[in-house]
Amino acid sequence: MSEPTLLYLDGVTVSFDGFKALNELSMVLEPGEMRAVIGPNGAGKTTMMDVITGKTRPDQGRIVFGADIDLTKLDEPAIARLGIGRKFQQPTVFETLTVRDNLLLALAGDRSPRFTLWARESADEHAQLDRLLATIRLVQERDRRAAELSHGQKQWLEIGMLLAQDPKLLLIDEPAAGMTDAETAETAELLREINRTRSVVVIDHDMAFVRALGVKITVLDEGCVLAEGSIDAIQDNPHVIEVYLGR
Amino acid sequence: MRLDRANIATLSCVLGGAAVLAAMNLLIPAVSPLHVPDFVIAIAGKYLCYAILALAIDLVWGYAGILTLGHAAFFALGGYAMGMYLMREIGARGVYANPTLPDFMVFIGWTHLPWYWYGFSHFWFALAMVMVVPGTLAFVFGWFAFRSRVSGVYLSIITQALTYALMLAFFRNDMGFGGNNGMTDFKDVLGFPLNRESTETGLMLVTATVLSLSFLLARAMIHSRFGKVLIAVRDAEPRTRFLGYRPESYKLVVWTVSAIIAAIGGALYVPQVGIINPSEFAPGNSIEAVIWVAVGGRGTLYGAILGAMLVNLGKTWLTSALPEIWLFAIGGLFIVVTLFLPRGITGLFTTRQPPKGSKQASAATEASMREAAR
Amino acid sequence: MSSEKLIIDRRTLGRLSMGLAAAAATGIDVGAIVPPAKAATAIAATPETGPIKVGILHSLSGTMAISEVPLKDVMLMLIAEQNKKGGVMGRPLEPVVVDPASNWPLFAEKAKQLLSVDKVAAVFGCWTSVSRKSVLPVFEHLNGILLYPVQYEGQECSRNVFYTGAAPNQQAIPAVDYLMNQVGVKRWVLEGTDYVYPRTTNKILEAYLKKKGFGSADIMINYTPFGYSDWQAEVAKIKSFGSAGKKTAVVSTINGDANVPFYKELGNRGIKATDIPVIAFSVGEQELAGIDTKPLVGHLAAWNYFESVDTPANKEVVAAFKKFTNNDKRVFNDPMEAHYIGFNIWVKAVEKAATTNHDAVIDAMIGVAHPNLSGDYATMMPNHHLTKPVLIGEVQENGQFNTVWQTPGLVVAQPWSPYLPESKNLIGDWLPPMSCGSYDVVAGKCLGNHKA
Amino acid sequence: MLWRGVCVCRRRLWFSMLIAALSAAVPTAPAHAGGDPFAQIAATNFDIVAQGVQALATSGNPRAAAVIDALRDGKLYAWKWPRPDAPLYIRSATGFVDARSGAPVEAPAAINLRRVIVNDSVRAAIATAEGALGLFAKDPAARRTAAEALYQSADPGALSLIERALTNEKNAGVAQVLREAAATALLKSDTGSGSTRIAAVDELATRSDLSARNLLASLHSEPPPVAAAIAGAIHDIDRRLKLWSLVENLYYGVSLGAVLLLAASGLAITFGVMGVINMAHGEMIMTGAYTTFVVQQLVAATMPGLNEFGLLIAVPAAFVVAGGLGIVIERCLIRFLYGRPLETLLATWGLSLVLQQAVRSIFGATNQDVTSPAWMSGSLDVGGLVLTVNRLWIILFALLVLGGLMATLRWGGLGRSIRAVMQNRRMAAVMGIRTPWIDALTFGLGSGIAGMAGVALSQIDNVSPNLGQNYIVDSFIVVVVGGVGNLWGTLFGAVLLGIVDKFVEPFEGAVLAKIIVLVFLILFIQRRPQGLFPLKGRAAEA
Repeated sequence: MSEPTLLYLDGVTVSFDGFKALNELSMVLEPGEMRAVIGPNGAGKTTMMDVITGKTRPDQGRIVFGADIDLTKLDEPAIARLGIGRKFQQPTVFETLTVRDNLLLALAGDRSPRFTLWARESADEHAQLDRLLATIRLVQERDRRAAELSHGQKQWLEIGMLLAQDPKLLLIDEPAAGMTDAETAETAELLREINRTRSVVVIDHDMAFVRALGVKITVLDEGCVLAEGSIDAIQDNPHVIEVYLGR
Repeated sequence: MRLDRANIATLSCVLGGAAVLAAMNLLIPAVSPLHVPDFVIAIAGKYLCYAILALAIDLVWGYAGILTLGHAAFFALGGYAMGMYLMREIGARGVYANPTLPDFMVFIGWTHLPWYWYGFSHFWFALAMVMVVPGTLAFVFGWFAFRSRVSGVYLSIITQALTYALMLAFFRNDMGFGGNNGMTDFKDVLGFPLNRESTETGLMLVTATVLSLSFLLARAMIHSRFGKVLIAVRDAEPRTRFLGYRPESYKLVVWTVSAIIAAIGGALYVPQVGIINPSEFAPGNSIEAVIWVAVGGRGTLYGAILGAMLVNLGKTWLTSALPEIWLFAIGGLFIVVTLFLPRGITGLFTTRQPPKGSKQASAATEASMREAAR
Repeated sequence: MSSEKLIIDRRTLGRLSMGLAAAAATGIDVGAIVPPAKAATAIAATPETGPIKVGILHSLSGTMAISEVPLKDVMLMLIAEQNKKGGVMGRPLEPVVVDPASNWPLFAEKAKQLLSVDKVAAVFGCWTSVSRKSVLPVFEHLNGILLYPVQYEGQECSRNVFYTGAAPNQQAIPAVDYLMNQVGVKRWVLEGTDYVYPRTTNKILEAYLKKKGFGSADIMINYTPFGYSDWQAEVAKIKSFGSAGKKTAVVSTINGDANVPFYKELGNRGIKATDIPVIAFSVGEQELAGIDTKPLVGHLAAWNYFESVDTPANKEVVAAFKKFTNNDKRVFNDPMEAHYIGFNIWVKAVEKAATTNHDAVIDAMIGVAHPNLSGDYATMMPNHHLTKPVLIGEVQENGQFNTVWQTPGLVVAQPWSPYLPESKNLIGDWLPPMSCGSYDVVAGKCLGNHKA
Repeated sequence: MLWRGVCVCRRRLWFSMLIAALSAAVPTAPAHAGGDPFAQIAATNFDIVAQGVQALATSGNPRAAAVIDALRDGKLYAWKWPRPDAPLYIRSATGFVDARSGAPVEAPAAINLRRVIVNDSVRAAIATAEGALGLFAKDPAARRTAAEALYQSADPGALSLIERALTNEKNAGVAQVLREAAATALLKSDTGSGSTRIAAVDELATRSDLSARNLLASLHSEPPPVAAAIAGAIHDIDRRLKLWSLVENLYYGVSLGAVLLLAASGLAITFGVMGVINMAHGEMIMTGAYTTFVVQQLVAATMPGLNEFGLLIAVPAAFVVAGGLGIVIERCLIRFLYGRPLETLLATWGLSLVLQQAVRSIFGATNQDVTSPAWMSGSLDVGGLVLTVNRLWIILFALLVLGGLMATLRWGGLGRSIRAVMQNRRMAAVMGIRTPWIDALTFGLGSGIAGMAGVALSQIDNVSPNLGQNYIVDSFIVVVVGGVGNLWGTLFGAVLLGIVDKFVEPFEGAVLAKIIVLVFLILFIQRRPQGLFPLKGRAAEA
């Protein structure tokens, strides 16, 4: 292919006590692409996230990021510093820190204790923070503790933190989970906005949401790719209907 | 480092209180009812040392979520380093009048000083060792532990094992640290006779100052961006990893700093109580110190100081007032505090959120425990 | 955040100042009237009128409570009885009990409190060497009086301490003599807990045995940790050492807690006293009370007193103690007798000095005598140790000892062992002109430790 | 040590026979104090007293039995100051009788009397005599023990007696022991030709235990051939003993492991399964030990017949008491602290202080005397291996407890609910399980197990308020090494630590051994943060 793929999973296998969570999973993600990954519970969606972000080491297989970086050799912080951001299913933010501090810690920059011990907030950082707060619609809440935010607001804060990291690739796990329809729509909008500048992988159950995204879909089942294609192609795919939509 | 009100308040209490006690001891004639006897000065100094230990523990437990059950080990190591200096300072005034060998070495029939005692005749060297030895131990221990992501109860247990092992080691007479009897019968420090009232008062004031400085240092750390990351680690360690931070290195820094603070506390403790021996390593001591912090209020540095003061005050009073049953009282206190004052005494008066860290971390451990039940 | 911090802090300020105020407050109310700090020796001056306070400094909790609680009880009894007799010099005695909780720095703190706050006339206390070492500087600085009732390793002789327990030559040496001459032991196991008392005692014994012509091959020295409970391997080692065809004995300086498992292991391995006798220096009626003694019958202990000694005085005191604690199971042991003697000698000294002033009493103590419960007289010698008979007892099924041998006369204590090179020239004598705790008779000068 | 008991009851009956037997057997002891055995017994030197005992026994004097009984029971009194006629009195219930005549005398002044004291050598002399008489008992076991006693005492004097016993001994086992006894007696005497002595040496070589080695090693100044035989025999014995010592270390390790396992298995439930950092666990063990003490007292007081089995009764009792206490604790304390394990640690630490002090206030600070029943005392000799019976029982008991625990968790109805609750609290609740009640029961179960451990530990350790403190650290270490929440792990962890400890000990000494074990633990956890048997899967990584 002409331009290099952004992410390339090559025959990745992960097993827990004999149970194969991922089974020879292979997948290609182009730069700038947004991809929705769906599949029944235990299909290996979250495990896939784990292996990409270095939380879980695959038993076999390679995960190539960009031209030639093998992610399976790196640990989470290293991978994160390469520009891969991850959002958890349950919004995980730093509850006792203020919204602003949450974003501050996420801002790209030196992560070493040596730096942070003496770090002062630069004007540039200040500007970035204001921009982010605006993007995720939390300007009012800037000095409240994250713990006091609503569920949806936490989701956005976490997304905001991802943006602050300025990653090349975002992995987002069930962003619409537990959101009102309005929030869901807004979130889809937000994601498309993000996708203009970055590649995104979204995991979700909610077909309405996935449809709203209107992007290429990968269906996982029992740890490997069952089908891939547009939403309509998927919905007509007999296997998919059988294992997933059928239920 | 800006001097916000928390600092001013705490500092004025510690330093002011100490100064007042000192003045009431030295300036007011003994006949006056306002006179503070030396006994009170001595125990005040002792409590201030405990407060330093508590502060060190709160730094790692309150802000990095590391529950250490072995911090007394660093305290005791600092104490031993100071004790070695004080032993050498005795010189030929020991009962055997041996110019170089401390009494206990003559006593177990050693003929010359072991190499690791060299240099301790110099105060500056001893002072350096007070920080270097525990610091190094903490660094090495922490480097292994945090890098391999030992956390939660596992970490607590191995810190306990660490101090327990050190206790057994120091009990051995062959170690050359006085075995079970440890070191005692010190004469003077930097030429000041230890049993002179002015020296006792001086040491108490020095301790108060050191406590204040450590407090400022700790505040500075947790108010820097470093401190924010630390709290982030406490609240949601995996998240910090996915943000590109290495929690292990953050924990390692704060752990080592905390160990050194504790060690300095121990070094000040020894000349004031006049003895250092292996029972200072006993796991029970570390747990008790953690409880001071819990009583005072975890995650607020002044709470640790307050807790250490009050619990020990209570202990001193109870062991004389109700010698037969004081354990009921002190044990009951620990239960009551953890049950009804989860945020300690200071928690009663602050409007702050409780440190969520404990909840989440523990929720995680619990989850894994639950899973473990399979 | 700052706005809310402001609230916290003003309040916290309150809390903290309260805490320290409390500290100051106790300071004030315990402060009472203290003479100016300058007059160092006067600090502990005890009032000449009103009740005479007597400090009792024994651990009531923690690991040492097992041994020390009975000593507290016996002191309370002695004081109560003395008060029945009208106290001392017509002044009632008032016990001041504190709990140093088996925590050595706390011992020092409590000693300070007893002397400088409660102004006690004398302190009866301590068991372990380390607790004594911890309070020693306090007593010397505040010029108090400590009566220390437990057999110990010697190598110490303070002006402010009266050692009513045995020095090594009042326990260990005669015990070894007995085994050597009466039992004909040819091979020795010196088994001890790894701390100073066993270490020193064993060094003294080793030197003594070598002097008596035993080779190193016939002496095995071994140490175990405190509270050691798994004796399988150690006992096996002793058994095989004992199978070299020469009569073998174990000289045990094992510390309290570890003894029960040790004897249980011996019993279960069928090592009977007739095979390898064990002679213990720290096992008394108190320890035996915690064991099933059947397997131990015939094993030995060396003390200066046994509850079983057949004298009217003893029967009386033991009975009184059981009555006082209204518990027939309670036993009486050597350190308790030491307190009994020490207390009576102190009372006599106070009456002799006609004051409770420490200096006067310290001088008056020397030369005072009181009958031992095991017969004969205990006299306080100028080296602040007592003259004692040494008894060797065999364990009986009822947990008592049967005296099988006794030194013909009284033994005078040698706090500085003549068998150790570093102390062979030292003696202690607190009578003028010497007035020195460690006097080098060869160099003819006083090393360090002399009258303040 | 059983045989001591046996003899106590037989003494009186058989004493007359003893005299008959011995008079033929033992050459009269060297005369002393005019050959008057009474005077010898009145002497102050134990060796002379011992001779006196023997002489008296062999003198055929009708008073011998009474006098020797009195001596043994400490009823025999002599004149305090030397007197030519060396009078001896026996204190009877009513007063004093003259030892020689048995005629009552008016009580002499107590000041002039001293009790004649028995020491080991005198006791040995009596033992020999008793051994001799046991040889003619009906019961082979008694004859065997008697023969053993003679073998141990190795008294040349008894030789001819043993030979007579051998001639009419039918029981092969007893005969073997008698031959060995004869061999020792022969070797100790200076009679017997070289060949017979060599035969005796070989006899002992076949026995090949420490006592045999002991005796052979004690023989000096033998003719060269005999000396050579002895050297060879000793060498053989030593080689066998070395071989055994390895096995022995293994056994020590295992039995230490069993103790650790017992101490830890209760914690494996409260800490391992429930995640409660229970610092009062040690006090649960202590509770069990004290329950044992109380039960034994009660049994002794109410039904002395069952004394031997008081311990068995104590096992369920301890389980109930400690378990009940555990349930109370869970209801009143722990349940408010779920999800805050670190706070739990602090509260339970406070609790442990309270419990210790409570016991101290109730029972006193001193140790309590928990007796070991006969069936748990003594030791078995398996080849060169000495297995102490109580350790064997403890190993067995530990395995039973663990087995029972696993069975309960796997198959029991309670176990099923426990696993359900621990794996998915909400779901379990939906399924109608009363989760709070299950929590209480689980904690109770763990505490009860700790209580049973206390019963076993009371057999090898002090029953004191500090009992628990000595085990708490080790218990946590075992559970953690094994892998939290995994009972097999607990088993392996315990045995592993036990064996490591016991194999290091001979080289490094007990203290260093413990330190090394702890250092090993610290490194181990860093290599395997999840313990020996880590739990894989998402859960473990959460």
